[in-house]
Amino acid sequence: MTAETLLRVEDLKKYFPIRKGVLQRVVGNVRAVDGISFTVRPGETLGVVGESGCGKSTMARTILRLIEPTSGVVEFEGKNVVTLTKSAMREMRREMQIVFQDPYASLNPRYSIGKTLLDPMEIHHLYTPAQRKQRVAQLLDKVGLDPDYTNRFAHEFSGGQRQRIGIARALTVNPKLLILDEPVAALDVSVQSQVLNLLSDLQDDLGLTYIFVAHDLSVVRYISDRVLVLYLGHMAELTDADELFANPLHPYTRALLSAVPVPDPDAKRERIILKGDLPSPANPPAGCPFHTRCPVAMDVCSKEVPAWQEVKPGHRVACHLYQ
Amino acid sequence: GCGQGGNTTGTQSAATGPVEGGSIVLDTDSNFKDFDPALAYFTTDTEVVPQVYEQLVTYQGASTNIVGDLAQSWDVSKDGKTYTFHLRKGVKFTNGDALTAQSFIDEFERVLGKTGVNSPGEGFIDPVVVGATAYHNLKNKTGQHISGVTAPDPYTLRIQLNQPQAYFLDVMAMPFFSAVDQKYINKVGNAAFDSTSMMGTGPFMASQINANGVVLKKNTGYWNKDKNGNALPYLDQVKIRINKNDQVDALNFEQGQTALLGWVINGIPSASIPTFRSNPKLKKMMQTFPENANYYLGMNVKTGPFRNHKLRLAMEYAINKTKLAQLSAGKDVPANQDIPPAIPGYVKNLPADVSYSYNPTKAKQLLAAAGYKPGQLTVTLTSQNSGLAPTWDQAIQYDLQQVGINCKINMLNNNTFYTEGMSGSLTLFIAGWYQDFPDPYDFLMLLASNQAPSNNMTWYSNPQVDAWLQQLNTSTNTKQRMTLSKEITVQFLKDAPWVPLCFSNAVYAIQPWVHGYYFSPALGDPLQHIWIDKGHSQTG
Amino acid sequence: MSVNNAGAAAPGVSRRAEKSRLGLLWKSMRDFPMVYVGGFIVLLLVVCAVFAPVLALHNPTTQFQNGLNMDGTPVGPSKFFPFGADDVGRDVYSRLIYGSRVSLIVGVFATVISLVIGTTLGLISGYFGGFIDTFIMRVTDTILAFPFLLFALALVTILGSSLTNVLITIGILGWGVMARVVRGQVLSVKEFEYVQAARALGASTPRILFRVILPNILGPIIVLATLAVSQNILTEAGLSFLGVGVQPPTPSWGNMIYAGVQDYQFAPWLMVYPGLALLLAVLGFNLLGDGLRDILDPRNATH
Amino acid sequence: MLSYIIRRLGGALAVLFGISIVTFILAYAVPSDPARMIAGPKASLATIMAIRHQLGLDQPMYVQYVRYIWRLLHLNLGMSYVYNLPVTTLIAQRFWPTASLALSAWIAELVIGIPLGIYTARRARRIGDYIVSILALVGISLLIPWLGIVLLYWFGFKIPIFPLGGTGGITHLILPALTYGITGAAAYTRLLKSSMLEVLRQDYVRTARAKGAAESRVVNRHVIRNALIPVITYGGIDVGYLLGGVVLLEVTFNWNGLGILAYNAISESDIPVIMGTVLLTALLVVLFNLLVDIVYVFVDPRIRYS
Amino acid sequence: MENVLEVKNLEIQFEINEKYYSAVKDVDFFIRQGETLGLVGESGCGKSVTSLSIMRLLQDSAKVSGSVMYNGKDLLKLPESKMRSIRGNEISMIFQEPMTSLNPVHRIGRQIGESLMLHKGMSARRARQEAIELLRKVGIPRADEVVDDYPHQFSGGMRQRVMIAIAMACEPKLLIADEPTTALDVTIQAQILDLMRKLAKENNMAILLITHDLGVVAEMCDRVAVMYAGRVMEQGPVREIFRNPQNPYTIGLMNSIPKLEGPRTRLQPIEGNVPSVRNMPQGCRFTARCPYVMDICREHDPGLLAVAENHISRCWLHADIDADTDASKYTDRATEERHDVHSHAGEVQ
Ligand SMILES: Nc1ncnc2c1ncn2[C@@H]1O[C@H](COP(=O)(O)OP(=O)(O)OP(=O)(O)O)[C@@H](O)[C@H]1O
Ligand SMILES: Nc1ncnc2c1ncn2[C@@H]1O[C@H](COP(=O)(O)OP(=O)(O)OP(=O)(O)O)[C@@H](O)[C@H]1O
Ligand SMILES: [Mg+2]
Ligand SMILES: [Mg+2]
Repeated sequence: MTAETLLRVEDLKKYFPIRKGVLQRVVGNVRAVDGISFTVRPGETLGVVGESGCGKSTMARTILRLIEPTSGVVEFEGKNVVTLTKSAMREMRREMQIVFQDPYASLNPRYSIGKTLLDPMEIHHLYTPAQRKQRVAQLLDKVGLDPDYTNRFAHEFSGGQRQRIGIARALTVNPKLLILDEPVAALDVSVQSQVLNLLSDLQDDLGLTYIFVAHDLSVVRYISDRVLVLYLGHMAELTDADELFANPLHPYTRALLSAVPVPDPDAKRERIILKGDLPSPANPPAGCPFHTRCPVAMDVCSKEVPAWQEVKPGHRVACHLYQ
Repeated sequence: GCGQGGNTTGTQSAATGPVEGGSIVLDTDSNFKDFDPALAYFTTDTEVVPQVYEQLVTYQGASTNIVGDLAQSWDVSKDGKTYTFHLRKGVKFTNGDALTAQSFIDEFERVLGKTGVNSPGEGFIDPVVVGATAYHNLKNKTGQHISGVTAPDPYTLRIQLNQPQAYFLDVMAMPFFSAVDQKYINKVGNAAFDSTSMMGTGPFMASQINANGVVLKKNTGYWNKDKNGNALPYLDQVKIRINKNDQVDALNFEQGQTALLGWVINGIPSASIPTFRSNPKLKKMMQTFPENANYYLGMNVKTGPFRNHKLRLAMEYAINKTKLAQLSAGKDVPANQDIPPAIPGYVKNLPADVSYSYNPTKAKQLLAAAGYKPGQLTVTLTSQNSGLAPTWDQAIQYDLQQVGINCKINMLNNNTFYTEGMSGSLTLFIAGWYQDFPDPYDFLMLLASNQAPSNNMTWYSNPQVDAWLQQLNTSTNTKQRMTLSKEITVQFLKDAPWVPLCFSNAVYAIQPWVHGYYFSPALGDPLQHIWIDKGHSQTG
Repeated sequence: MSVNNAGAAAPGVSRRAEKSRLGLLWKSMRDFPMVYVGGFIVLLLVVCAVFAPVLALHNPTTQFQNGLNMDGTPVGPSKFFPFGADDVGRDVYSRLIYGSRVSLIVGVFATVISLVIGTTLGLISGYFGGFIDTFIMRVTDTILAFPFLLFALALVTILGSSLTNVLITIGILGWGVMARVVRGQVLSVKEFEYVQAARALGASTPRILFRVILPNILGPIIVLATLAVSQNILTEAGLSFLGVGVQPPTPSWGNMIYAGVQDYQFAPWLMVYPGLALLLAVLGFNLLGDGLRDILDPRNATH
Repeated sequence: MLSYIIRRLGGALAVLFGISIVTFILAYAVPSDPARMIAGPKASLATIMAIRHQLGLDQPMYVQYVRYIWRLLHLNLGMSYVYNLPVTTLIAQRFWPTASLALSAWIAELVIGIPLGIYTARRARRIGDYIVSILALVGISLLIPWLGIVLLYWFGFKIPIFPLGGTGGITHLILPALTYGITGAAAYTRLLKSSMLEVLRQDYVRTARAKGAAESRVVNRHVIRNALIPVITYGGIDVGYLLGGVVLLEVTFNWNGLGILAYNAISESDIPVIMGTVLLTALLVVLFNLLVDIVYVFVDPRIRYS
Repeated sequence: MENVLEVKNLEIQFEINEKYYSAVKDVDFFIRQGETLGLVGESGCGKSVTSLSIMRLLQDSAKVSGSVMYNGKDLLKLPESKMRSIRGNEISMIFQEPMTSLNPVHRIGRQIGESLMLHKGMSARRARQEAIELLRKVGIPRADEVVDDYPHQFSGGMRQRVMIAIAMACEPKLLIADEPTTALDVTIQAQILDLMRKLAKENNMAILLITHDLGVVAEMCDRVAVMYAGRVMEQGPVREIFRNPQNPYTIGLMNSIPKLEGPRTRLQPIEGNVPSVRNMPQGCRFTARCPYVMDICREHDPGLLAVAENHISRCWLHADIDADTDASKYTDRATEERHDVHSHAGEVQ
């Protein structure tokens, strides 16, 4: 483990059991996350993209052990998070924080903003009460909210403001790693750009490391250093952001890129429209998980799982086209 | 009027003779439990059982005079220890079996536990009847007999007693000692006979028994005739409905749906009495019968504060009995002793020192004399949680508070009350006693030491009284017995283990078209003499 | 209708930020007038209970000779007995005033007991799920399937009858429904991301249960609790009726009503006045509960 | 689904077992002797002891319990101490009257409570809502014995449209059902109102309106069914209350049913009857709640048990 | 070509604490037959309430004034029963949330068939047949089987297609689509938009497409109306608006879009927030966030001004005025001009 690595995820799997019968026997699994490995360096932003339901949130939550992983290793600063005791885990949570997708659901409607921000510091016994108050004001300022708002409740804020509160809450405990689970998916463009700017400012100021989950590639492009593309719980592609957008290899990545509507009425791009819906992770197709929708599927795709290969330096992909 | 004495007759029609036919409906507010005569000891049951079963002797009309029933006549030996009953011939059970002396012997054996029946009647013949104790104690009773109960011939029944007993015939009038058909019982089985398949020689037979009530049908082969020679009973059918809400029962009566109100429900419900009184039409239908029952406030003389005689005397003066009587909607009358006025042995003129009256000042003095400062003593008054008790409890509580005694109230259900009472653990309680038969002994025996703590829940014990009671039990001399009654009464009032509270009365309402009803002194009111005007037949 | 508050916090309105929560509550009260009515009624009852000695005309336990007619029936309303006399000659009005004490205590405290038990078990059951959930729910089923009467009679017979024991009995028997409802609510609330957020922040389980989830399910709990208050007042009445309620001669509306049911035909005041008092309490608590629920529901706070 | 039902029945067995133990303990904890009840108020101690022995009451409690359960496994509920009849017979005699009484009382609650709930939801925060809601609360505040007597007095006695109490058919059922309905409807009204208000703000209600459906159709087809879940849940719980409280109806309206049987058994320490009726009630409540869970599936297709 | 819908002077007020606040005011736009009009703007600017007011689906707490002319009838003045026969029949609507806009307890087929039964008097069986047909049309495989499924058995994309099927059932003249793809991910969004385009062409149907995604607008729309804080800020052909935005708000909106191509420069959001309904500024509603703000902006609302053919914008910048002139005059002028623009716009094509 080099000092260059803050987080190392190896062969992470999360299967949700499907139970049936009198005895509640497990008859199958929803393979939400099925063997994901990557590393994150301090100070970098790893973007994670993929269709809805492909396991992004599950991956994020499993890394934080909000859901217990089925198997795999999550190493944070050299410590395996998966095997920590409950109290050690609570301690560890200070280091790794999460910002949720839904700005409406992730704030407790009964808490004032002040309480929302004070709570984590109380939990971890950080600072004196006076310092905490001060810090709340600082943090609100930092995320661009008027410190006067401390006595207000979540429902009094707009989506963008709520998302900022969510970010401020994650920052209260001075984490090193921030996992952002689709933090802008619910926001409109103008607010979205406010939040994205805020995030990169914070990264510059505080030296944070981000894992940025999204399904919108244009958003990911703005914030990420490297991008991981997931499909049906599997890794499809992982490379530098610029490389990915300039030179997408995986057919799925290409489809994804082409599907993003371009705000230019004259842009006539060829759109790859995928057939059908995402297959169910409870019953994933044999072979390459993408072959059922893949426009360039070959015979081998339905039989063999493509290997995870480094096709170019720093550009990995799982696709038979490149085997 | 089970277990309730009385001598007032019901309405009689002078103009026309009794009309035959028709049927009536009656309401009762409690469930029937058991119609086995050996077991029936519960008010509702003992009202029904005598309509179907008959005994050797019974009371004449509404009087306390014993007359023959299934026994046409009887002889008593000089020493008063042997009774020979000559049975009526040709009497048949409703299934056609003939009545013989064996029908009674079978029942005696049943009462003494022959078929596993645990009869409450057992105590009335054991140990009085010769051989009863021995028979009762036998493990295996098959082929065994009670030596004192024999049948020299099929129509003669001889009963021998260990000692004379003045009220033995009263005992024989109790439904426990009815004639039963053992063959029939064996056929239907003991359990079924107990509860659903009664069968006797009486004026009625059961045509339907279920959770909603009982339908009694005329026994067309009934032996008895009225004084004009007409066949009894007059009615074709009596339907008895179990209706728990006595207020609704009252409304049913007002609507003319039932013939009597009060039968088996202890009179018109007190909540309805004011309504009846204020309605002239209904008021005319009301009749009051003394119930031959007392209520008393018992004090535990063995443990607790009431060991103190002065305190007990204070209690005698502290209670405002007039108010208690008033609270019963005026049904009851204040009591000054154990025996109700209609029972022989009632003491008309009590000596002044034991005729206690409400006198709070005196009570306070006595309380001080007993060594208690006002407010220093706290007692717990236990009562059952039914009927008037909650009201009386509070009236008594208030009276005691007025003289400086704090009182807590503890209301228990009937069974818990008696379980606790009979273990002798109650300090102060309201209890009552309904007569079994119109004899002073039935009331005074409550004071015997050997009854403590089960019937004598105060643990009262006075050797002198015990001796007198023994004499009262065995003496056959009426005059001597009356003297003994008085002596016991006076002594007991002096010792003051009780505060006699009230004697109770039953207030009934009878439809004007119902005739021939009377309130029986000790048994269920016989329905066989009732007849109704034409056009009033009820089917419910 | 979801209210979009995108612009709610524009700088122009920040002066409202200083307003205290109490102020907000007060403001909400203006939007929910029924809560006023409810609150006023409850306050009135509390005043009755506290100032009973001042408000009553007579000692509530004095049995007046002139309270009963010759035939033993109670006398009706008059100057001396504004609401008539009861079956042993006490002043119904004064008893009514004093009765508010027991009724309020039973209504409120028994509810609190079942609230505490039911809420705790419901929270635990809903949050942890699995075996714990199954177990607690089976116990709840047992409580719910158990005939109340038997339980109450037995319990009070064993414990003896006193106000405390009545409280305990009613409280212990009342938690089943609470647990069920709370569990159902927890099941839906625990899926919200703010619960996960609290976990991600390292909050301990009790903290999540009582400080995160609980405040968010208060609405239905409050409504249930206020309904329970009135039900418990009635239950106390039922127990009094069976002789296992509060000690006589202490008045409670319950025992007054039940005593009056019997005599309703000739002394309607015995039951009508305490019945009205009860109705008032039921209305008061329920209106207050409904109002509080509405106020606490963030969706209703349109500012 | 079937396996779910089987599992739930397993749970029901556990519940019944628990209830049987608690009931047994409680029945014994009450200081009241069944033998005394049987022997009558004037029996001698010896007789009482004999009875105790005969009934096995002199055995330690756990022995009695085990015996009871053993007999229960053979579907033998024992003999009533008081009535000398098999408990099964006593229950069988009273089951249908009580079942029909309870069922009609329950239906009355629904028939009164649900329309009022719909009404108050549609008129929320308007005068009609306030009036009906307050009336419903007035209903809660009325006592069954009192309301029962009043109804009997007016509609059975003064204006004799209905029979003056007693077991019987439809006409006998109307007044008791009405009594229970009036006193119990408020819970349904309130519950339905709040859940309907919740549903009314759902997007799919707007969708229905956007299709051009009339308001009544929107409410009847799209709102009520969705709002019914909490009402059904309460309905299940309410059956428990109802079976526990049916004694009041029975006493008031002169129905000699299971409620009275159970109530008397308690005061008479008739343990086999107590056990029998409590277990039967519990079984019914558990079954009803199971039924409720099954009904969910039909009301809301999202709910699936496996 | 004819105007299917003409909205004039639309004002929507909400009652909050017994006071009325205008959430939407002076909104004018029109849609021609077969045309797609995009209605864009930030979250909370009044897009949804505008569309709902056209359908008359707003709650009682809202007061709507102005006129909504549809085929010569003012929908706002129509009796409810007439309005019902238009809803779902001639004008249909697709809502923002596919997950919650379907009734969870009714079968898909029933929900699609409902409007057919309501408006076309079809029997339940015919309606079901028709529903299967519609499901096929919106590209759902195994339509004859899934017609009896419940919404929860469908994925988000499928549900949104069902919503479209419901809206298309009676072959409406006008489809109002309120953010039909916001909740979906891009690949599904692409499918849905494709489908809508196809169906509109087939039926010569006009679409009012509400969204805040300018990418979607660029792909789908013929013309665009940009809303801000309850007002239309700019309106014109889609190419005009994208190539040559005139209103400072539109410009800001365009700038804040993250792009898929080109250098990754810092985004340029519009600072600040939309004012709340209760605190609308007196003059131009964009003043607080406008980089070009002038004094007059704070005092008076500019009104819509023509900036090019078919292209109008609400901004004082277009009004060549001195700050010291009498503002009311200009307001009048602005109003006149607006009417000009309108009639002018009506003549084109
Ligand atoms: N608790 C759970 N039990 C069973 N299956 C689950 C559970 N949580 C998630 N899943 C399944 O796992 C898969 C991945 O879900 P996840 O929420 O991680 O997707 P996602 O990529 O975050 O999607 P979105 O973009 O919609 O947020 C989905 O098919 C989902 O249905
Ligand atoms: N019932 C209501 N009562 C009060 N204000 C309301 C109501 N409905 C909407 N509003 C207000 O009207 C304004 C416009 O809301 P609307 O829902 O039309 O926005 P939108 O443009 O559709 O936003 P989004 O993109 O988030 O859907 C908002 O400020 C909102 O707060
Ligand atoms: Mg997700
Ligand atoms: Mg909207």
